[in-house]
Amino acid sequence: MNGQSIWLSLLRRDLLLAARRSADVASVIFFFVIAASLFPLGVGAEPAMLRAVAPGVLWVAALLSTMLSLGRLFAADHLDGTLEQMLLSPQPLIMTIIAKTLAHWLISGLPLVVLAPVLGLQFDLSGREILVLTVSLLLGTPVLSLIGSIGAALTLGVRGGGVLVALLVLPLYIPVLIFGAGAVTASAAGLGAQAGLSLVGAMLAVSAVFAPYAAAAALRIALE
Amino acid sequence: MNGQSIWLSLLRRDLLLAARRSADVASVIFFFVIAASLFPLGVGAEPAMLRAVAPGVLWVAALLSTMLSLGRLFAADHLDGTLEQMLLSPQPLIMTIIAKTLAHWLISGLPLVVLAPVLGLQFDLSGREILVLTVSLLLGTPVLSLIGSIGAALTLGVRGGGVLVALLVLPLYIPVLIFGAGAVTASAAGLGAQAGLSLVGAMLAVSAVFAPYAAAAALRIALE
Amino acid sequence: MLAAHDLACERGGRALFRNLNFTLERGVLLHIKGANGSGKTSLLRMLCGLTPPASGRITWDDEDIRGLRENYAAQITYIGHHPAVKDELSALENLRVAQALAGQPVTVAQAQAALAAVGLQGRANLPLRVLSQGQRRRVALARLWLSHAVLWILDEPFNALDVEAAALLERHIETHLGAGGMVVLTTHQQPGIASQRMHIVQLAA
Amino acid sequence: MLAAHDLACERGGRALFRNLNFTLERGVLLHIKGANGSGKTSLLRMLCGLTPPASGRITWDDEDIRGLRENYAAQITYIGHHPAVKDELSALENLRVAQALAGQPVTVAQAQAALAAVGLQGRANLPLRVLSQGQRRRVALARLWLSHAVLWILDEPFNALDVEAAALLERHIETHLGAGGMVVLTTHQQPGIASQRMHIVQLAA
Amino acid sequence: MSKINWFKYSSPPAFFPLAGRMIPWFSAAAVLLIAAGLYISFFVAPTDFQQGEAYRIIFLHVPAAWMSMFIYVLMAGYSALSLGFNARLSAMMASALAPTGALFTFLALLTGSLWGKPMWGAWWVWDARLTSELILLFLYIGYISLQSAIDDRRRADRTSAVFALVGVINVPIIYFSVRWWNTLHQGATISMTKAPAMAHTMLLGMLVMAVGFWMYTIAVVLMRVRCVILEREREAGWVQDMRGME
Ligand code: HEM
Ligand SMILES: Nc1ncnc2c1ncn2[C@@H]1O[C@H](COP(=O)(O)OP(=O)(O)OP(=O)(O)O)[C@@H](O)[C@H]1O
Ligand SMILES: Nc1ncnc2c1ncn2[C@@H]1O[C@H](COP(=O)(O)OP(=O)(O)OP(=O)(O)O)[C@@H](O)[C@H]1O
Ligand SMILES: [Mg+2]
Ligand SMILES: [Mg+2]
Repeated sequence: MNGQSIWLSLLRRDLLLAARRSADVASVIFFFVIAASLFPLGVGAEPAMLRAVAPGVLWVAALLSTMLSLGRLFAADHLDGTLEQMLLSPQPLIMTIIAKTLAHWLISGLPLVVLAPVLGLQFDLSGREILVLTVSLLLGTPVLSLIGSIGAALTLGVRGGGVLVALLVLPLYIPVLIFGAGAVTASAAGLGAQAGLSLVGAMLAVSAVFAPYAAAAALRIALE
Repeated sequence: MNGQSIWLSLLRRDLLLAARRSADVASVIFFFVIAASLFPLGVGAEPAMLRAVAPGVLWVAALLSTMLSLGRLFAADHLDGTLEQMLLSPQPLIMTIIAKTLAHWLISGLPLVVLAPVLGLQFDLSGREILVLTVSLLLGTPVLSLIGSIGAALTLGVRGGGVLVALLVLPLYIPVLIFGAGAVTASAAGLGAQAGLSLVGAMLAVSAVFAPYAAAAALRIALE
Repeated sequence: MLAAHDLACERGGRALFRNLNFTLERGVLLHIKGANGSGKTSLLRMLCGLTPPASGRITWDDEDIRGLRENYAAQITYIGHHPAVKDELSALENLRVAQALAGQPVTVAQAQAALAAVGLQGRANLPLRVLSQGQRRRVALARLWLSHAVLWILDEPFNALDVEAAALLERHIETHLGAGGMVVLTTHQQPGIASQRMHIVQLAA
Repeated sequence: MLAAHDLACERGGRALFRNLNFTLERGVLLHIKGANGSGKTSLLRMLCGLTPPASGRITWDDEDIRGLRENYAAQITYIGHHPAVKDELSALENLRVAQALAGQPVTVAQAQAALAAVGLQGRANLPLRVLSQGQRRRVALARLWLSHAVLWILDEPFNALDVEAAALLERHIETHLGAGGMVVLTTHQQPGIASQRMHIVQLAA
Repeated sequence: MSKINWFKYSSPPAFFPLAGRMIPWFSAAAVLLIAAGLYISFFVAPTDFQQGEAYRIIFLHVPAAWMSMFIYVLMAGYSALSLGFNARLSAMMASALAPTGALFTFLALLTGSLWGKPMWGAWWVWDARLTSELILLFLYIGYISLQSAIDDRRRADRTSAVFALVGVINVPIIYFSVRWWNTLHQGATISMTKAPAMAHTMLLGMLVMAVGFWMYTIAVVLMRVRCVILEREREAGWVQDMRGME
């Protein structure tokens, strides 16, 4: 059986698992919505201010909820020994990682992108800002998953990996946050959003090329 | 051996575990700091606006990080069978729960209270606001732990408890958030903070009395 | 004295067993036999009072254990499939914590002795994370060397133990029986216990 | 042909074994014996290529397995302490996923047949969460009824299995050996395999 | 810099004594240069017409900030070596560099915020450079705690090496942050291309301090590596022999 169909079945399996643990997946999305919606409650609801903070709030919420879901990327499979089986599967490890990262994005990144416009409306952003916001998330969330995969692999089975993942991943997330949110604020201020968006796009390209290799290396080391 | 010293040793054990999983604990605190610190980056750093959103941001951050740590309250002990041993221990279950909830607050609530002033400085709040903020958290975070214990117990072993915990717990958290953050904003606006604070205090009293019983009942059911 | 009256167990709508009756006097071991999935673990959990039986009663000295709660709990030591040990804690700490929880706190020296008894000298201070499967099991079983409980309830205690450790455990169980203790256990091996001390309950698969 | 040359294993600074040499031809079972903590599991993980040996080489048909990677992986089926099954998935799904991962996808019918072979008829569609310890183990082992791999590496496969299931597995292993397969396993019981087919490696504790 | 020697002496037994011999020299150089730097910065350099005396912090701040970044890059370099050729010594060097790097990062943050109070009227502002420097501190801490979190030496080295390599991307972010975002913080006033925009004495002071810091770093790192070597090669024959000699 050729590697490709292993790859597909792996992807399918991750999605199936997600479907079974639907509540578990929902919790990430739910967290995103909560985090975003609580702010107006805490901050007090002046439309002007809300509109000003909206992009930042939504992006931060997206970033945090992705960071939370990273635990699920490898840890569960590590505990019950499935990860060993994956290393023993006759397909290059890097393919495995790409499949799992893609699945992770489909499960915990894409939904955020889909939800963003709705939340944008809550903060009454203009149609144009909402568009930019969605695009920036569409480009940005995959980067979060890709970088996240490295962090998750590095801290696999390490005492209290949680904080370490955050420590490693965050510095790399922040530029995405700044440019992503920046793009929206810029377009709100009437400046073009292209600059920010294209930078996020560039990060996507770079991380898509390098992250899987780093993650693969980290994973091999972790399972020695 | 009398119940009380079981109670103490249980508390000591939870703290010891936390010390061993220090990074795991740190991650909650770290999350609090991150969540609070990312905002200025996303939102853009005008002092005026920051000062205005600070109380909300900090309270929401505290609320979210507590919600995250709820998973640790019973789940781990459930998986490895320790919880069964606790039900079999010759002390009333309610004592067990009080011990664990207290430990939970000491581990993931108290640190937030301690850190709040520092973060308050970052958002340059006035001394008075910082004081009110700290007090409101001091009164509020135990409520979060107490209410949380019910949610955690109810959703124990339920597939994807995560989202359920959130769903169950959140409605009860929101008032705490509103009054807690409200108190700070009020004192910032020169109005007295007493009203808000005393309301939060009342919630603390009520939940301290009733939450453990609810949690105990939930736990028995969960383990049948 | 432990007794089961017309016990029945249901799981997911299927009846695993019904009308199960037995009594267990002091000094006797009850070996619960049955194929995989016949309901042994479920039965043990009932005997601990963790799961209420679908029907029937379990009595301790003729009182329903439901009523006794903590008082009954103080009489038993249950060691299940899950060893109930924490990876982060050392063998020593795990043991002391478990005993404290059971209301029978022990000194470091006592705990050390128990660990030595199960052949973990020199491992006492390693975090459990690094111990082998059998060693983890031994840590869990070490509680039996410290327990004051009359009734031991053991779910497949011989799993993952090497021959020597298994023999050790058998000897220890016999001493417990000799001292008037009671044991309920499940295992797929043939426990090496003097047969006159051993009663058998067979669950139909 | 699998061969170990002067293998050494270290854990936490302590040497578990060194200068371990053996070769395994087709049709032979290698029974790795040793007390708890003697390094059996560690050795099996080395043979799978998961852990690099502290020193020494492992060769497959005279090539170092480090170099072979995926090609070697395609030759072996490893079933470790952890059953590598998911609680959320049904027995059937677990089996099919595992096989797909191993690069040997199977149809529903084939998977059903394998599950029936290990005595799980009628359980195939239950989520693994609700299965008993032994039944979970059987699901993991069912892979052996589907695997095309030459070399089986099994870590205490008889754990938690009832007598009947154990016998079943022994028969199946013998058929595999008969067909020119190889098996490396650890167990604390005495596997019921014709002794001329069985070589033994004893690890000093 | 005795960088070349790392390769010639890249086996611990050969390196250990060499390091021992080099330490005194670097320590001495460090003391002298830092003293000189401080002298220049506090007595020679003229008072700044707009910033007054406060600006003198720059003589600590900037070199510290430079070191914080240089050291990280160096650490990543050694990590790459240790992964590539799994050279034991490189791994040790990398782990020995981390604490010093963290120290300088902290120093840059401290001096920076001390300076910030008079200049910007705030201890801390949410400025890209400040934030990314803070993150650099996180990275150092992360690296150190990752190493201490893993018991198995080999795995600890290799894992933290990957960590360091991935994290190195933060350095350009720090450096160019001032260019990418219009920030409160100064842009680079020293650049390879255009003539330095600041007074020559200031520049001199900073450079002397920077070199002094380098000497200090090398000295401290060598000491640390010697300890690490002893601790890790406890069992090795040559260590035993050396013990014998002492
Ligand atoms: C905590 C606050 C601060 C941090 C983390 C910080 C960080 C840095 C860093 C990383 C550099 C080196 C980058 C480079 O060489 O271009 C640097 C250089 C510099 N910083 Fe800061 N800084 C802080 C506060 C300040 C303040 C308040 C001032 C003065 C208003 C200041 C003035 C400078 C100057 C003049 C340079 C030299 C730039 C160059 O020559 O390239 N910094 N700082
Ligand atoms: N929700 C459910 N639906 C269907 N069957 C269930 C459900 N929950 C449990 N079961 C069945 O109940 C039985 C559980 O029995 P138990 O775990 O006590 O077995 P056991 O005798 O301990 O087996 P083993 O020897 O493998 O440990 C299993 O056959 C399992 O399939
Ligand atoms: N970090 C460590 N420090 C000290 N000892 C360790 C460390 N990691 C592993 N060990 C030891 O290495 C051994 C692990 O061996 P392994 O798990 O292969 O045993 P095993 O032969 O499979 O035993 P079992 O029969 O119980 O499964 C154990 O003795 C364990 O104590
Ligand atoms: Mg069972
Ligand atoms: Mg083993």
